[in-house]
Amino acid sequence: MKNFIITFLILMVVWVLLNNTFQPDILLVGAVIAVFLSLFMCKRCELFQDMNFTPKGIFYTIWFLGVFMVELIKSNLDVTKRVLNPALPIKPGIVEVKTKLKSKFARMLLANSITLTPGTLTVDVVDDSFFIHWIDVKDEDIKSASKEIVEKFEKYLEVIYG
Amino acid sequence: MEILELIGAITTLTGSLILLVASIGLLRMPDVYNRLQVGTKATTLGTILSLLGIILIMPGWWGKLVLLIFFVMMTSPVSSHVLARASYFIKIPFTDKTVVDKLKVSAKARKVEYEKK
Amino acid sequence: MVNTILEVAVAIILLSIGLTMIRFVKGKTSVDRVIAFDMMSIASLALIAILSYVTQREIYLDVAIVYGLLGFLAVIIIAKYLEKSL
Amino acid sequence: MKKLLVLFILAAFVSVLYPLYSSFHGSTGLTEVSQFYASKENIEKVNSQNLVTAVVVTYRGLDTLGEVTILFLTAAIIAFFLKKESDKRTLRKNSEIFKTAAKLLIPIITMLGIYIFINGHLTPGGGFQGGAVIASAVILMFLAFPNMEFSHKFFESLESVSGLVYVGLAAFGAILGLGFLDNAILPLGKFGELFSAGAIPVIYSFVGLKVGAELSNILHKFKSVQADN
Repeated sequence: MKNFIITFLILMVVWVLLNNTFQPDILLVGAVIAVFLSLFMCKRCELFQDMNFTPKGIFYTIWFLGVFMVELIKSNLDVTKRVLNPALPIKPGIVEVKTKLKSKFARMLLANSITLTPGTLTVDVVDDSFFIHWIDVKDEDIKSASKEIVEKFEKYLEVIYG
Repeated sequence: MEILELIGAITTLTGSLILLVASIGLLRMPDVYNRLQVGTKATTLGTILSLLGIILIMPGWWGKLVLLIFFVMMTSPVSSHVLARASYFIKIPFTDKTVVDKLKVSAKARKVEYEKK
Repeated sequence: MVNTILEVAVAIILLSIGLTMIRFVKGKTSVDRVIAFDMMSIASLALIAILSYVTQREIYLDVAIVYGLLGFLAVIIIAKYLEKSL
Repeated sequence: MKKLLVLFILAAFVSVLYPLYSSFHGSTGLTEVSQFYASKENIEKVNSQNLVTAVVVTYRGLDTLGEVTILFLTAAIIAFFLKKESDKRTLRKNSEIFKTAAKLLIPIITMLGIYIFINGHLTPGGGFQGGAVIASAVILMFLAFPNMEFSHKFFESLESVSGLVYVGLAAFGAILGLGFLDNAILPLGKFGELFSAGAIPVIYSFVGLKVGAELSNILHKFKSVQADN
């Protein structure tokens, strides 16, 4: 039921964004289509099962977006610095990090955030270990690498997705 | 109104400069994985900034542009992750500067799983 | 004023697409070529958005969305083809 | 010797084709047919903002019918020649991240396809394009979940039903005495809104559904054939 409602809401938002209007007849058409689509697609999906719909969860979602944007800009400054430096200062390697997150959606968000933040790229995901290509390896140890890469996002995602 | 348009135009210009940095990085980086790093991050932010600039210039079009930004933010990391995973699987070599490869020594990851029908 | 800045931006994006093209031709491995293709298609999204402002036609944004979708699908398909598990 | 022969053949082609090229003058005015489509009273008769759609669906809707028939034949032929035997193939497991992203993206892409064919009379696009976008959502599904059972029975019936409704609507116009595929069987509405241009959005929706279902069936057939090799 929760999945159905969230899928419906997402589809309605997409419909409104595409049509860029709030006229009631268009909204009605969109609602009918969205109900059918979410019934058809969401028979047994569990994508949004663990989402917390509390004020705290919503607040943390917005905060997470803010942190993410800041990291994205930082990562681009980092990339620019490395690319334009004639010496090309890189020290790449693949490190292993651990995550506590169980929800699939949260893990996808975590992997995408890691890919878009300074110097890291998710190469593979096996159970609770993420294998990360790091452009400038500071620490090979699992614990300290996790602290460096994962924790800044994990603490928000943990609240939002339980 | 004028000021907003000017800010938008400058945002778009910044985005295009970041795209330029991305292409320079693509030329300079030594191996596939480093190129993917530069390619994903810089193109994503560059495109997002260009689209944000257009939103500021033409506020009436925000719907589709916001959808486009969401789409780029969702798909670009996923596609580069799939590419990186594929290129590790087919053993594309690392550059000599690489210091560590935990994926090789990890027993969990070495077992390649197949889908069976 | 705005249009001049946008023209400069378009020129810079075109330059970056040209530089990407060098990597596309040089390649070395096929994955390099795919990365270059991905970058070009994402950069063209920005280009289409600017074009739709310059010509004042909102409908080009639909084209941009569908183009982005096709680029994503193409990269995924080629990646799966390269690892021989299509 | 071989190169000379190629050059000679090319020269022959040029000498044949050049007169055609040199005698071609781009038409300066509208031809008789285009004048009919572009004339003011005919636009008002159809009341659709996108003139091209009005021409394609109302005046030249027969072409779309032909295309849909061709597509159906293609699907039938592929199904006939490429029969499914048994599945004996190993696939590498997809990354979990990609699967989750696909789950999120598939409904959104389908919504985009539906938006494209419903708004066919206002924006570029229309039934075929929207159907192709829906089929690309199906491609994404096949890529992410190769083992998911695909209810091609459902898609086949969807395709037949929407094809039937398309032809039925077209014939309905003829029964009312307005002409085959006339869009005036539904109220024309206000120019430039979603509910305008009579039956064009409805017809386009069914064309879109039909094309999407048809392409999905083709993809399904390809997938099951590929599994054999």
